[in-house]
Amino acid sequence: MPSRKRIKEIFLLFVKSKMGLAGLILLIILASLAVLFPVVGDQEKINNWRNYEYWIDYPKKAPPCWAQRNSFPTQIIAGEDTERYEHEVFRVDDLTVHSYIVRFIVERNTPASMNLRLNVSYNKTTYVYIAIVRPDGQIVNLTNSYESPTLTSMRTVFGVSSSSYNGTVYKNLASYINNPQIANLYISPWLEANNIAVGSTELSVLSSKGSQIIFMKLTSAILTNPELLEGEYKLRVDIISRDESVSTGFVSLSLIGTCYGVLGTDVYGRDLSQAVLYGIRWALIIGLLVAFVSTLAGGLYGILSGYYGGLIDEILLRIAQIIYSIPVLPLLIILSYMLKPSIWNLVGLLIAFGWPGTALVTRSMALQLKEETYVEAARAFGASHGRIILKYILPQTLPYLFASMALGVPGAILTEAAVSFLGLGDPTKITWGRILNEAQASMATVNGYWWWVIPPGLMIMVAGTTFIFIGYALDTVLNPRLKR
Amino acid sequence: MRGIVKAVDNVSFSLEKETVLGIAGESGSGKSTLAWSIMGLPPPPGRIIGGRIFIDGIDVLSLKEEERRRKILWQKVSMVFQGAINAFNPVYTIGYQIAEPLMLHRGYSKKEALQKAVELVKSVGLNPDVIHRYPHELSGGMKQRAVIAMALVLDPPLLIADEPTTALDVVVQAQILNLLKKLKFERKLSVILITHDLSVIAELADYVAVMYAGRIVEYGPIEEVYNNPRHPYTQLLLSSIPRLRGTIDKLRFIPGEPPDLINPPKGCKFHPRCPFVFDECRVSEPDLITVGENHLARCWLASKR
Amino acid sequence: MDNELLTIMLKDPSIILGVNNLKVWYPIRKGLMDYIYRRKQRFAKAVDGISFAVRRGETFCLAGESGCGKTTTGKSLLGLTPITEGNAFFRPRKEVINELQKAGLSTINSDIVDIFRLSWKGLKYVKRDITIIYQDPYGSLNPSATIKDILEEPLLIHSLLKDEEERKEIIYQVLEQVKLTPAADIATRYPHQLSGGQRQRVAIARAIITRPSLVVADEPVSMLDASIRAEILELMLDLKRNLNLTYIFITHDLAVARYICDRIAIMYLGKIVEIGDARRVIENPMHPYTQALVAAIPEPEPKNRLKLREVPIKGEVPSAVNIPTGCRFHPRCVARDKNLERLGDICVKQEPGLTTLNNDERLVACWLYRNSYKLSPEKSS
Amino acid sequence: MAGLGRTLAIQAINSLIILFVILVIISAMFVYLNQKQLEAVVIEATQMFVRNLERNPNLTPEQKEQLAKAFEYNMRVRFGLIGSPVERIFNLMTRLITLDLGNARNAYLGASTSVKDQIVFALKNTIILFTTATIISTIIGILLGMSAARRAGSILDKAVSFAAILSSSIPFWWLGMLMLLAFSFKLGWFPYSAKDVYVAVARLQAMLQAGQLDKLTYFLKYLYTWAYYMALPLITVVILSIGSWAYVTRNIVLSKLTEDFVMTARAKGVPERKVLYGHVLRAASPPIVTIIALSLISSLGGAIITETVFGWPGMGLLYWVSLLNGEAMLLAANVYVTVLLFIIVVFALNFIYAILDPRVRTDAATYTPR
Repeated sequence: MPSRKRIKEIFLLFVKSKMGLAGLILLIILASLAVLFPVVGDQEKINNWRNYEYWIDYPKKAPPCWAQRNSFPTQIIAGEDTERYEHEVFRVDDLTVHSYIVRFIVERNTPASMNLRLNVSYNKTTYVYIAIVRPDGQIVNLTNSYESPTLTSMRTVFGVSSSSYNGTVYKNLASYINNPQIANLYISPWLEANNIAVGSTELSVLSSKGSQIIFMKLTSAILTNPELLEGEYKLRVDIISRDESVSTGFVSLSLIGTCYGVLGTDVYGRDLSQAVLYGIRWALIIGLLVAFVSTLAGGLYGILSGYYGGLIDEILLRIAQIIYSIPVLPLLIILSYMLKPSIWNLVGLLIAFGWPGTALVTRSMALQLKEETYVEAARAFGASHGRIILKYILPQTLPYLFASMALGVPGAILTEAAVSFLGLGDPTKITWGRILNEAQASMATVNGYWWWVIPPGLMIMVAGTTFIFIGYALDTVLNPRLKR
Repeated sequence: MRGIVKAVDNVSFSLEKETVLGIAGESGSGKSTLAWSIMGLPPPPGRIIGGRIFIDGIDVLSLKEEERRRKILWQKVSMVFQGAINAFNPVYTIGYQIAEPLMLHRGYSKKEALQKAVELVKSVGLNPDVIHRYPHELSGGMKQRAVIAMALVLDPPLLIADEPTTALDVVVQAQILNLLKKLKFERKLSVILITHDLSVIAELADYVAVMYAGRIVEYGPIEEVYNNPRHPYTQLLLSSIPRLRGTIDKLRFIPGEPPDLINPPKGCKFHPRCPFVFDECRVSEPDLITVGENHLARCWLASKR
Repeated sequence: MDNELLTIMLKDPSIILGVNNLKVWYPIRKGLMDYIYRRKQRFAKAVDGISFAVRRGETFCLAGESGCGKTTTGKSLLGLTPITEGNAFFRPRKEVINELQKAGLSTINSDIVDIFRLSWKGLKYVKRDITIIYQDPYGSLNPSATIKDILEEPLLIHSLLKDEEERKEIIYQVLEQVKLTPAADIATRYPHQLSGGQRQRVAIARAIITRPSLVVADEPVSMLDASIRAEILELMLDLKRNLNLTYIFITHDLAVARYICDRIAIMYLGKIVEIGDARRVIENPMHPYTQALVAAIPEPEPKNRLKLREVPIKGEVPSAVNIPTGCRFHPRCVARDKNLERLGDICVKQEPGLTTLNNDERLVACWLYRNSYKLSPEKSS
Repeated sequence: MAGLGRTLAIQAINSLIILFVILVIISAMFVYLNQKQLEAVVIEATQMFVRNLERNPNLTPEQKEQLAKAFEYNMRVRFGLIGSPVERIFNLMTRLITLDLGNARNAYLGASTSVKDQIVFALKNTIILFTTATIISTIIGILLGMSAARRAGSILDKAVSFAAILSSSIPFWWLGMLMLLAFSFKLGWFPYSAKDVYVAVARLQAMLQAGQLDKLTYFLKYLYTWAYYMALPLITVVILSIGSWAYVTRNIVLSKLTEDFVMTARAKGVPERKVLYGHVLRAASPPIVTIIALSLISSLGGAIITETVFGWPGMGLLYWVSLLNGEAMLLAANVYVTVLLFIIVVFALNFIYAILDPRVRTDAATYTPR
């Protein structure tokens, strides 16, 4: 049995090899990220991963902020930020008006989207007036203004009943503005009032980019070669009601940026960095569990088969060989398709097909070892089979088993990723394969969403390499045959 | 554990035509390294750091690698290897491997070369059909004969036989030694026979060099050395061999362990194990001293006499 | 047969081991085609019916070329290879007999056991009394254990000494017995830190640590250099004298056999062809095979180089699967060719038994000597 | 040569057993798990048929009922829903073997809706891609491995080892995505979708028929078109395969380099190049083939999925498509054919191994007592 001194010796040798040290450091990093996810990551985001509502205020398909120059950072002005908006109640004729003016700064780029949320409660006909007040003093109406013959109803903008409503209303203002009708009704009159002619081609630009044009400098080239007008903007929202007891509350205005966080977002606006980080957990769980169980099972199987030999060995060997020659991935595809897609099913299948490799090697090792003179000598001196297996065969195969355990991890991670990539993964678990599956389904490659593609794959690679490093280093340190 | 091993150190000898020189020494004495170095191919990572080798008048080490390959290797000196089991490439037929040098150095066609191989194979007492066989199909004795045939294919004047009979059974060993003896007379070969077994040397060699720790410690005509050994090492070695005939004397042996070649002892390398050691032995190493006609010994005792 | 050897043994308490008609046949794996053609199971007959007896205190030698079955015979005595047929009657030392009886295992005449009929447990007790030394000093010691661990192993297996200090003491004592000093230093080393000769001495120490009465030495010196070989042989002779050991000495080297052995059995293809006093057999071999074997051995005699060595044998050793009919040596026998008229085809047709010669104690299995048979053949030496 | 025949026979039997085991697994899974779904399909189809029958005024109700029953029975036969589970498994197995699997709901690219046609079409394209890739990566890999072994410890050697480590932990299909991002999206050198090769080739054909192209130009353009569309998937597979080829070659050649016969060859005056490529590589080739066969088993699946990314119209893309459309039969057939392809490849490699290694070819497994 290797003494404590020898274990320490092995450890020192292991750390001395560059591969071993690199592998160990990477493993420590990966493992601590996996364990400490609640600290370093955002558990709430992971919990809400499949709750698409949760992600409304996040930019969609946004690249990471470090990769985009002149990006508009997401700003969320919430009801609590009372210093960032003003609330006023006044009456105009028989109408009660709740007026909000929300201030925000636009610099470097226009917001990709603006989400407005308000609490409203009324029992009589209610209208809404929305306008943007620009730093240059220009006012861009986004609904009918007080001057126009009719006011815009709540239904038109928020899609709720105009006669009575009690609750939160929500509007994505950007998609509201990017609309031919709105462009025609409000934006183009504004431009024309400033002597900018809007023909039918310009109108089509407006109807797709109106939400950005309103943040541009008012020049004659505003439509062809727009230039950002930086400064403090104000969003004015008036709730105009026939109901005197109308009550309102400002919930939030989210000015959604053109970039997000460290790793950007996906098509639902989800924070990819969290998913990539969280993926470490599953990769480690799958990889280690599969490698550990299948190596252990395979090792025992191989040792018993090789040591006992004869007919038992013949049969066990055939079984292992057949399973070993089965191409796993195609079979996994069909099995995952038909079984309930669950990560534990997949782990089970990977183990079921993963053990024979180790078994075949340990078998031949056992076969060779039991022929070693010193093993025969132990038998000659009366050692029992159990003693020989435990004291002579097993310790000699342990180095190989450790190495093969480490080397088995990448295979499991890769296979899980492939199965998930094909969309057969566990839908409730966030794995790197699944992120890539969603990327492929959203044609990330065609659209150039590189931030969605590169990090998960890179993580697969890093995780794989970590264990291969460890495996190779273990192999060289523990296997005297390679040391030579 | 790193260091420089002087596997062969300061070895000089000459070999006349048609004679056999036996080089004897126990494991680790540098015999095999010497054999390969004579061909200019010291086993890696070893290097020849000094000395000269003349074969048939050609200064081997002064030649460029390519020249040596074309002029010396197998043409002037060929080799019968230790562990003939692995001397053949498992994926080629015996015939091809015997014939290969002919195609390479003499420009024979494959057919001609194989024909020559058949002749050779017959001359070493093998059935001609072995040329179509693969190494794994031959027994140890047959393989050893095939290796000898391969060594003779270019009719070299010098043959190095490195442990040619180790790992063979006694009967086969006797047959192979007979074959070598026959070939030596028929082909007028010069042979360097390297082995740990003094009995095998006695079967073949005219001269013998006894090596210890990378050096020749005794050299001379075989009768002289065997009947009148002058170096204590040779004396002890000869009296440690059990005999088949005559009285059964108590065997003598050399106490202690062979020297560590990374840190060899000072003075005479044999002094820590020598029963006749005295002060001088511990201080400086003796040269080879002439102790008889053609008979040299590296021992202070020899010079005293 | 069975009882004849046993009867002799019962009468003669100096016999420590009697091997009777031992056969070790290995079945050849049948291939697909063999099953299709329903071919009979074939065997490699490594040992094919040998009998011999060993006296307490002697060195009994099994000699022959590789593949003759000498090692298999040795190993079968330790239950290391499954035997096909035969008995091995062994007289263990008192304590072992006591242990066996305590464990309720039966013995013959309360001092003999048949090794081949023992249960695993019984065999384990006997293994305290029969030990083995292997040929390869590099392979026979566990490379990842220290010398102390290696020597402790038999003690632990047989739970001989409960106290670690006691075990240590005995280990040091044995190491000193095999002249490995300083023992305390050697004990902490690993095998790769020792020279070949030192390792072989460790192997010998392991073989004597349970104080056995019979040691099977399987070519213990054939991988060693000449000077070390002599040292080990001397050590073994010393130990034999001091510890009252009996050796079964397996070797291919008749010169070594002549030096160390009292009696010798020459084996060829699984059979004993000649058996007798070691010196006389080697100096005056009777069986044609023994003659060839002796003739083939080189000696450090410079005159030998001047003449070809006459080895009266032809061909190569046949495989143990295809053993020739009749006398298994006949296809290679030069003596038969010379005496073909007298012998006729008896060598091809009938296998000769071991028979005592008129003028000698030794037994030879050869038709050449059929005219000189004694009338009462087959006395197991 | 008896040895070779025997080795191959054993190998063939092994392959058949593996195929059988996989067929049993697939079929059994189908019979047990997919039954309800198929049952529902049959009932729906029968109801549809009955509704159509109702509109036919020429039939008596008895006839209608009979026809409906016959229809349902036929459907059940088609979906393998007749008989005991064992029979069903067996039926499905025979249908899988013969690829008699009816029609898929959607057509696949150039092929008809017949499952068999689709599989054959996909198989052809997969073979084109992977044969080319294997040939290229074998040659480069072996040359690289040899150079690495010759200069063990050099920068090249370390690079080969490192590349092998990296490539065994990079999914083929992910590298494919990267290639697309770099060479199609960013640089615009190559097309996104390789399946458009058929459109491009059809256009060429039309031009040829219209007399706008002479035959030679057509042929050159034809080759160019294939190369253009195949380039990215090919490069991806080659890049990730070279590493393992080179590494395996390096290790085995390195171990062979220390063997005695290499020294023999050198002593015989064989030039170093011939020693390496004639003796060492030749002797190393059987184990190289074996190890490559083993590594193929584990990597080919991932490689095939690469097709998905590039839209190369082979088996990999068919996986994606059949999973997307929920075509279980198509999926099963695809799995079966992929496995078949694997087994044939491995069998072929074993055949090559047996030819390369005289010890197998001549079978000298004789008993040698020790």
